[in-house]
Amino acid sequence: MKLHILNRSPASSQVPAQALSAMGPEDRLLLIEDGVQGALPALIHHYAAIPGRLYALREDLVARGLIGRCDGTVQVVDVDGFVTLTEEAEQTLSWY
Amino acid sequence: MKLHILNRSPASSQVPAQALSAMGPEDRLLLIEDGVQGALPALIHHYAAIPGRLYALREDLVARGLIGRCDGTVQVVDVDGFVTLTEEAEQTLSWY
Amino acid sequence: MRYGILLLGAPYSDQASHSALRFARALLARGHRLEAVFFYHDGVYNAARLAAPPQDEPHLVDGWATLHAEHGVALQVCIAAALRRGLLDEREAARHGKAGHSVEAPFELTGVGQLIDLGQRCDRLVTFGP
Amino acid sequence: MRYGILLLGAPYSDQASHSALRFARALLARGHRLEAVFFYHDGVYNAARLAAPPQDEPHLVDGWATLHAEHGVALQVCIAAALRRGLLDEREAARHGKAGHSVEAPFELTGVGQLIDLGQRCDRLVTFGP
Amino acid sequence: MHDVTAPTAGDLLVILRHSPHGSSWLREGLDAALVGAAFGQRVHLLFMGEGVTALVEGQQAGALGQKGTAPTLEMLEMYDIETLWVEAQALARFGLSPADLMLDPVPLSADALARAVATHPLVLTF
Amino acid sequence: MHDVTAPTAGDLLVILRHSPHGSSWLREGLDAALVGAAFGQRVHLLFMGEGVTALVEGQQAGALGQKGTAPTLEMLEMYDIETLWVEAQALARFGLSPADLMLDPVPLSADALARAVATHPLVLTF
Repeated sequence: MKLHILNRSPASSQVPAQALSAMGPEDRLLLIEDGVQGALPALIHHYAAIPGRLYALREDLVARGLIGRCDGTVQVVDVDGFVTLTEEAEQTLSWY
Repeated sequence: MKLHILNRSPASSQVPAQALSAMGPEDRLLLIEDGVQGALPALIHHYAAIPGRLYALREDLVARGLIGRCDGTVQVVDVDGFVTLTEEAEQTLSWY
Repeated sequence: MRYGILLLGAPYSDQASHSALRFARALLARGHRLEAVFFYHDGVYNAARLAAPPQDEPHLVDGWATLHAEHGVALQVCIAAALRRGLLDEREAARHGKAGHSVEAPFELTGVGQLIDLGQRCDRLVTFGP
Repeated sequence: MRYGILLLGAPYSDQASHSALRFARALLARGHRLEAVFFYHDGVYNAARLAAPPQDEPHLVDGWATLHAEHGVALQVCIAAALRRGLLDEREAARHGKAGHSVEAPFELTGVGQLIDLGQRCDRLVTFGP
Repeated sequence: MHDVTAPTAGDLLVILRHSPHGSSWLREGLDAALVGAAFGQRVHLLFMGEGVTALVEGQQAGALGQKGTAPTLEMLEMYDIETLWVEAQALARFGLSPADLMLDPVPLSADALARAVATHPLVLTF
Repeated sequence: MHDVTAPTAGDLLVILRHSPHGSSWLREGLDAALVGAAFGQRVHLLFMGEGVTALVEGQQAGALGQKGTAPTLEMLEMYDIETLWVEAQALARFGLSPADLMLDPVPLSADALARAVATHPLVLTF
C-alpha cells in the first residue's frame, strides 16, 4: 500500500486525475496545500473511486477557511497524522 | 482588440479555458511555449470558438517537433510575427 | 513604439526567461524601444550575479546585461520579491547586516511602483509567466 | 524509521518549503530520524544564504539550519541545479572565477547520486513539489 | 451581491487566479493592485478560477505562521479599491455562495467578464 | 510497440510528466534516472500526461540554442535503461501514434500503469 500526496486542486488541474490513475486498489490519497480544495462537497466527486481512502490535512484546511466546509467522507488528519500515514504506507508518491 | 498570449496546454490545464473566457469578439490568441500543443489536430477543438484568430509561434513548434503536425486552421508566426501581433493589438494579456 | 516587459519566471526552471529575451531582441530589431524589463515573482532570480550555467546553454544574466549595454534597457528587480529570495545588492546587504551581495548593476532593486509606471508610460506591456 | 525529504519548490514562491519543514519537524518529534533533505529543481533556492524575509514571515533558511544543528539532518543541494541558478559555495565560486558566494554550510553542494543513495538507504522518501 | 451587465471602466484590472497560502501569486498580485491605487489609478480586481477561494470567510495564518492574504484584502477599501469582481462560474464550480465570502464581491457572468477585460487599457494576470 | 499486462518490476520508477523545452522538469527527471542507472539500479521510465510529447520525433534546439532533452533520450540505452513506458490514454489525447515517436516505447493501459507503480519500491515523479 502506497501513500499518494497531492497538492493540486481538481478544479483547475489534471494532476489529481494523474494521481488517481496511478493508485492501486489499497493505496491512500492525502490532500495537502491547494489540494485540500478537493475536500469541498462540490469537488468531492472527483474522488468517488477511492471511498474510505481519502485524507486531507487539517492545518491546510484551517488556513484556507475550509475546515468547516469539508465533505463528510473525507478523513481529516493533522501533520502528526500525515507522519502516521507515511509510517503505515510502504512508500509515498507525490503529485504536484 | 487585445492579444492574449497563452503558454499552457489544453491537454493538462484549465488556463486555456480561462483565456478563452476573457477574450472579446475581436481578440486574438497566440500559443507559445507548451501552449503550442494546442495546435495539434487532436486538441484544436478547444479553440473552435475563435475561428481565424488563433496563432502559434513557429520557433516553439519547431523545437518540439510539432511544426509539421499542426492543424491547418492555425496561423503560424515567427517571433517577428509575434512582435507584429503586439503592434496590431491595443494591449496584451498573458495566461500562464 | 515603447515596450515594457514583465518577467515572472525563474531562469532555467521554465521557458519564460528565454521567451522574454527572444521577444526583447526581436522588438528591438524591428526598431521599437524597450524601456525596461521588470522582474517580479520568480523572475527576480534572473538577476543572480553568480549564475554559472553550462557553457552549451544560453547565459541569461549576461543576455539581460547585454540588452542594457547596447540598448539602454533598464533592468528593474522588485525589491520585496528579491529580498525574501536572497537577492540583495551591496546596499541592501549592508542594511540587513549580511556580508556579500548577489545582485549588481545593471540590475537595480526597485519598488512595484516602477511596474505601474512602466504600464502607464509604455504603449505595450508584455508579460512572460512561468 | 529513517526518512529522507526531496524538496523541489522555491521558498516563498509556493508552499512546498513550508510543508516540508513542517513535516520534518513532525517526524522528528515522533522519534523518527531524518537523514537528509535533498534540494533539487527550484528547491535549491532554499540554500540562498542572503535570504532576508520580512520579520513576520518564517525564515526558511534558518529553519533548515536549525534542523541540521539540532538533529544532524544533512542539507544536500544538487550542484547542477544550483550552479545555473546562481547558488555557489566558496569552492565553486573560485572554480568559476566569481567573487563572493551564495551558499554556505550547513548546506552542501552535491550530486544527484546523493538523492539516489537517500532513496536506497531510507525507509521513506517524501517529496514536496511546487 | 448582484450581477452587473456593464462593468465599470478603470485604468488597471488585476486578475487573481491563485489560492491563498499555496503560493505567493495572490500576495504579489495584490501588492501590484495596492501600489497602482496608491499611484492614483482606478484599480479593479477580478477573482477568477481558484482565485475565488481567496475570498472565503474564516481564513487563518498558516502552520508556520504565514500571514496569508486575508488581512491585505481587508485593507483594500482604505486604498479606494472598492470594485471587487468574482467569476460566477468559478464560484459555482467550488460550490461557494455569497454567504461564504468576505467583502461582498460582485459576481460576473462569462459575458460580463470578457467586457470587464475589454474596458481596461491595462490588465495584469497573476 | 505492444501493450503489456504485467509490467516488469524494478528498483526505481521515474515518472516524467512535462514537455520538452517548456521547463527543466524533464531534464532534471532524466538526470535522476541516469544517475540511478549509473548506480546499478534497475530504472524504468514512464512518460505520462504532457510527458508523452518528449518522445515526439524531430525535436530541435530551442530558439536561443537550448539543447532540449531528445539528445539525452538517445543515450538511455547506453545506460541500460531499456524499458520505456508511455501512458496510452495520454497518447490518444494528443492524437499521437507509435509512428510519431522515437525509441519505440511500450504503451500502458490505465490498469497496467497502476500495476507498474505498485511493483517499484521507489517512484519519483517529475
